[in-house]
Amino acid sequence: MSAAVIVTDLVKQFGRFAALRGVSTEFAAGRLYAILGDNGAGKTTLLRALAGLTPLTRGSISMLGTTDLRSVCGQLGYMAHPSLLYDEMSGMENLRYFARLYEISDRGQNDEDRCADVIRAVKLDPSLTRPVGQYSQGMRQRMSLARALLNDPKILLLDEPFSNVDLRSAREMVTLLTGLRDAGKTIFVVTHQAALLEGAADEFVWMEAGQIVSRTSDLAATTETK
Amino acid sequence: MSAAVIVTDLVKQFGRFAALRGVSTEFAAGRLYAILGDNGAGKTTLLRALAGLTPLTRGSISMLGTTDLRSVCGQLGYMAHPSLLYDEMSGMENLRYFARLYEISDRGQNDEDRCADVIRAVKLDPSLTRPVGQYSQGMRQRMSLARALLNDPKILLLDEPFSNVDLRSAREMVTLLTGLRDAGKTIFVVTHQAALLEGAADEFVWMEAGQIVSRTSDLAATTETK
Amino acid sequence: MKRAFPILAVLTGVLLSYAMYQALVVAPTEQTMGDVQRIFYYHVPSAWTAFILFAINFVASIVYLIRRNAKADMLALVTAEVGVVFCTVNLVTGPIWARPVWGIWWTWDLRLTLTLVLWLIYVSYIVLRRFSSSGQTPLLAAVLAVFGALDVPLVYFSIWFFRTQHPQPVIGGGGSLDPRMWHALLINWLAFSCFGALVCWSRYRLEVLRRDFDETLALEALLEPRSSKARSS
Amino acid sequence: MSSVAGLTRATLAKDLRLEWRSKDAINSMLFFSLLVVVIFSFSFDPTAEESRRIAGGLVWVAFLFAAVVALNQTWAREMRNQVLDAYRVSPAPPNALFLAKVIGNFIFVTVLQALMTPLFIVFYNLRALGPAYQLPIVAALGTWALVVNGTFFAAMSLRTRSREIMLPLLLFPISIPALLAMVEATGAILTGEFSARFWIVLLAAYDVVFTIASLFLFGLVLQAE
Amino acid sequence: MSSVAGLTRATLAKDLRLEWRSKDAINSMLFFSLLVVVIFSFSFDPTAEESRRIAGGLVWVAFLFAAVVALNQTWAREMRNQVLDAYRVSPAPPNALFLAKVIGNFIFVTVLQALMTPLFIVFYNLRALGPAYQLPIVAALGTWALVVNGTFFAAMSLRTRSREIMLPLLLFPISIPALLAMVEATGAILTGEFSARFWIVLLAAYDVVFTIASLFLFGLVLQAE
Ligand code: HEM
Ligand SMILES: Nc1ncnc2c1ncn2[C@@H]1O[C@H](COP(=O)(O)OP(=O)(O)OP(=O)(O)O)[C@@H](O)[C@H]1O
Ligand SMILES: Nc1ncnc2c1ncn2[C@@H]1O[C@H](COP(=O)(O)OP(=O)(O)OP(=O)(O)O)[C@@H](O)[C@H]1O
Ligand SMILES: [Mg+2]
Ligand SMILES: [Mg+2]
Repeated sequence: MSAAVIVTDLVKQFGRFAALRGVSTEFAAGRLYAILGDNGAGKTTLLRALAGLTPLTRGSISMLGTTDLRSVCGQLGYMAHPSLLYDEMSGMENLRYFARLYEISDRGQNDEDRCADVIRAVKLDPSLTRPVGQYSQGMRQRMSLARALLNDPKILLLDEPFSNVDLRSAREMVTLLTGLRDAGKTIFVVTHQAALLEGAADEFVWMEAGQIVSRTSDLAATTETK
Repeated sequence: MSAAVIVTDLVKQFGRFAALRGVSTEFAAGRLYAILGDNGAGKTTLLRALAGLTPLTRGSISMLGTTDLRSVCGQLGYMAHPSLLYDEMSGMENLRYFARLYEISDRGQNDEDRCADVIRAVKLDPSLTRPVGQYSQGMRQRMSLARALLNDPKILLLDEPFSNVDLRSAREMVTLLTGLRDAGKTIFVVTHQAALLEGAADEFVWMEAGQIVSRTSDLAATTETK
Repeated sequence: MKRAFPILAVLTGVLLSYAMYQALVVAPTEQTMGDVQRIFYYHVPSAWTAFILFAINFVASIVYLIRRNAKADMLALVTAEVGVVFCTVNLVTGPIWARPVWGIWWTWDLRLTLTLVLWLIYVSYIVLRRFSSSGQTPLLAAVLAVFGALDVPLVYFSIWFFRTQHPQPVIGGGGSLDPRMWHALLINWLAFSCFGALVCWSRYRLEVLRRDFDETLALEALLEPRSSKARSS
Repeated sequence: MSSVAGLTRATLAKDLRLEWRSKDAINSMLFFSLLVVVIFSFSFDPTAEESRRIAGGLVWVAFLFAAVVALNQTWAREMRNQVLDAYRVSPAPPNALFLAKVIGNFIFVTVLQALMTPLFIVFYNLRALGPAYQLPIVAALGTWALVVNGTFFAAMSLRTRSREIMLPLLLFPISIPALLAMVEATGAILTGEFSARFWIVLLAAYDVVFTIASLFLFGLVLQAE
Repeated sequence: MSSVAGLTRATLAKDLRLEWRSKDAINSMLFFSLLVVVIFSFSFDPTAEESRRIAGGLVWVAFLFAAVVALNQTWAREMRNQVLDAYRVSPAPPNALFLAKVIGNFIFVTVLQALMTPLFIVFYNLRALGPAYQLPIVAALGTWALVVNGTFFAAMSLRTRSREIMLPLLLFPISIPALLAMVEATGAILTGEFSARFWIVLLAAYDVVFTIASLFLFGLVLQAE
């Protein structure tokens, strides 16, 4: 199995505070990683670094075999705490715009269809005309996931996709994610609801104070040590 | 046991869409209610109506024996999806300002001490000088809870306090809440992580499509029916 | 290198005093303007020094944009700050001179306007650096420096038409200057340049120290044992 | 009432703290004033007789610009993270919030005026031929008029769901008397040709009327959603 | 290259749609410039000769300030919910975003000018004595100059504290030559006393230089965090 993401000696400082303190590790392709850890452990910072959104203080990231993250960002899906959606437009309008950014129609699929497909995949209704700003929190969260899935990315970076989502839908999301994983995607899920991913995630990565402290495929084992 | 909150025939319409469709019920004082339901069920809308933040289309709310919500709003604590905090100020500075709004020092306790106390109660450090905008998501969530607790309210309205909070801290929060309940507060917690409140909540209130569909004190029973 | 700094300091001190002697005593008194004209020996060298410093700022900014070299950034910062100081000296001595000679404090003349605009651009550069909340202040500053430098020729052409009251350039302008005045001017310029270099150097060292200090603090945080958790930091 | 005063002070202190974390802020305001004056003198040759004649208008355009820059960000800070909701659920009176915002903006604009006026005087070679002591009075009354209305309508346009293009057009006629009074009073004082008394009284009346009206209505605007 | 054009169009369409729904920018610009026109017309009792001489300055100061008010809001929409991050992780070229914003602002300011020009003509009784066909050229070139730099610096001031006041601080010094050229060219055309040719060439040069520089450097500013 080849490594999809290789991270070496990642350090990220905000002024005098170091949010990442030397993270070095490898992530294999086609697996589902759950990233766990206390509040402020640096999970979001790590994800933003992988997405190429934050300049590093030190260290390097190699993704899909290249260190030039700009060149592979079309292969990346990123979902953050904020929705990354325009509050004043409806879900479809939002996705249609992002579809243009990823030039999806050039890949042979019709924009309109693709957008409707992903919206349906997250169990929302593509014909909803309400602007996203008027969605409930959980609906917004799902639309945000739809946006991340839009370009059919090889690597998915999801920051707490299940927060504010009801339990049943969260389970459906997990099914969706395992399906994607089985289709060969590499998926990173930051979450505090580790139990949801039990049995679904291939590996649980624990972070603490800006470092990765353990990696294991057995959730039960780690929760004990915690 | 007296009713802390009486709600009659609550209807809230956004344009043509009704988010609350006739909610009539009573909530007793000194109990901890978990409000559950799918995304878009109307939980947030209900909470905002109780906080007096949203004008009703129809129906009335009586709280602590009065229908003039303005007169009891000093007795209310409200925590929302967004943090309701100034990103540019530190946690202490934020709370100090809100303490002034509630005129806490007139009640005999020193502002400074009270703020430090609530911050410690949510397991943050009062001496943290970083502005709230630079907190991690979970830290911000806790600071937001601290703000809601600041005025030692009789009625607490919490919208998804556990989302983005790590499991251990969430458990600590639950302990904090049950402590408050035992001290006589009435607490409403909207959440999707019902399991956290198992054993702690006195009643589980299920909402669906703008209505309350069931109330039970046994979580297991309802999840079955779901 | 450590030795060079005191040597430069002493040299500057000597040069400055000698230059002052030249300017105030040796140089002949101008016939029409009288002793006021002696401000010339501060007015012109300060302008030239400022121009040189701004030019260095531009080059350093370009280097930073290409190489992302922290030293280039510090050099740009320092030259902009010190350049603004010298530019201010020129902008203050000018009106002081103008008032007795022309009877007005200020006029919208080519050279005056150009200097003022330059000053404005580099002050805005400093303000940007102060107010930046980004971790990449150097980058933003370098970009602004490039914009400022591109603007200068355009400003020059846009005020080309302005009626000019200001004396023509000494160098290449065909003006004839008494050799003793020339001498005093050049000595003063040399002294000012040394002084500028000296201030830049100290400021540079200060900046290096400041950054080292920040880095040490962060490094200590890195070495901190894991048990002292981030959640309480 | 004492509670309104106290809360106004607390809110004002908070706003000022957010605004002036450092003395950099004052420096940047000084620089801003200088820039505005320089821009004006590039656009209107100050030595020209005509431009001296409209100096009263010029000065107020500059002040108006400063006020708009300030007003634009007044409520933005309260909308981020919906902090305004936190104020709305608290027992604090709405007017304390309104007064704090008005006073904050008033201070901001007044500081800018204090910085800009000497610059204008130098660049445009202005000299009051009438009673100069009236100038600060006109400036204060005029600024208050601008700022009260501006703050109120800025709040209103935040809350109304559909920000119709009509709103500013409705606001517009309301501000005209104040503008007229400011400009005429300034002109009167600068030229000394006629008395500014009438205009000052008009401005004062305008201030009183609109301050009271705003204080009465602001609660409604704030609670509307 | 075709991809830049396509994406620019998509982004522009999105911006125009959103602006059409909220009318934020055009509203505040319109309001502000109306105030300016009124203030000037109060303070100003123009004989045609005089007004023609300073009209260039009046018009462009009004437009410059109105543009600053609008430009301050350009990026606000992209910052809410951090949508800008969504653009940054996408493979879309930064320049498409920049161009879309510039063109959008250009359209807003041009619409504003189209609305305001008749007002100015009526209020100040203007008539061009020089070649009037040059006026639209000057307006277009001048607006582009304001808007290119304004959009760029607005993006830069996103990364600063007190961003509303930051934009004029960065924009004004750099745009002095453009402003001077606009004012002088307009004055030249209105009075017919001298040719505007030189100023138009200067403006064109300014536009070319800064458009190219912005396109080169915008990527850096966007990726800076
Ligand atoms: C009022 C503000 C003034 C400003 C901002 C100003 C600015 C400058 C600048 C920037 C230079 C160097 C430019 C160059 O070398 O091309 C300069 C040089 C000079 N200035 Fe001024 N000046 C002012 C007033 C005056 C006055 C009142 C006089 C005397 C009548 C004067 C006499 C000179 C002379 C003789 C030079 C050297 C000529 C040259 O090399 O260009 N300046 N000034
Ligand atoms: N822009 C910033 N400036 C300063 N400090 C920051 C900034 N962003 C994050 N931090 C700090 O870095 C640390 C890690 O933050 P991060 O958001 O990565 O945590 P996290 O693991 O995602 O936590 P959570 O589970 O609460 O979301 C925190 O202590 C936070 O305060
Ligand atoms: N301002 C609004 N305008 C129009 N519709 C709205 C508005 N606010 C909420 N709604 C709609 O009302 C319904 C209920 O929303 P609400 O936020 O109360 O749901 P919720 O139960 O809190 O869901 P979640 O668990 O996802 O937060 C949703 O369908 C939502 O789209
Ligand atoms: Mg996080
Ligand atoms: Mg909700």
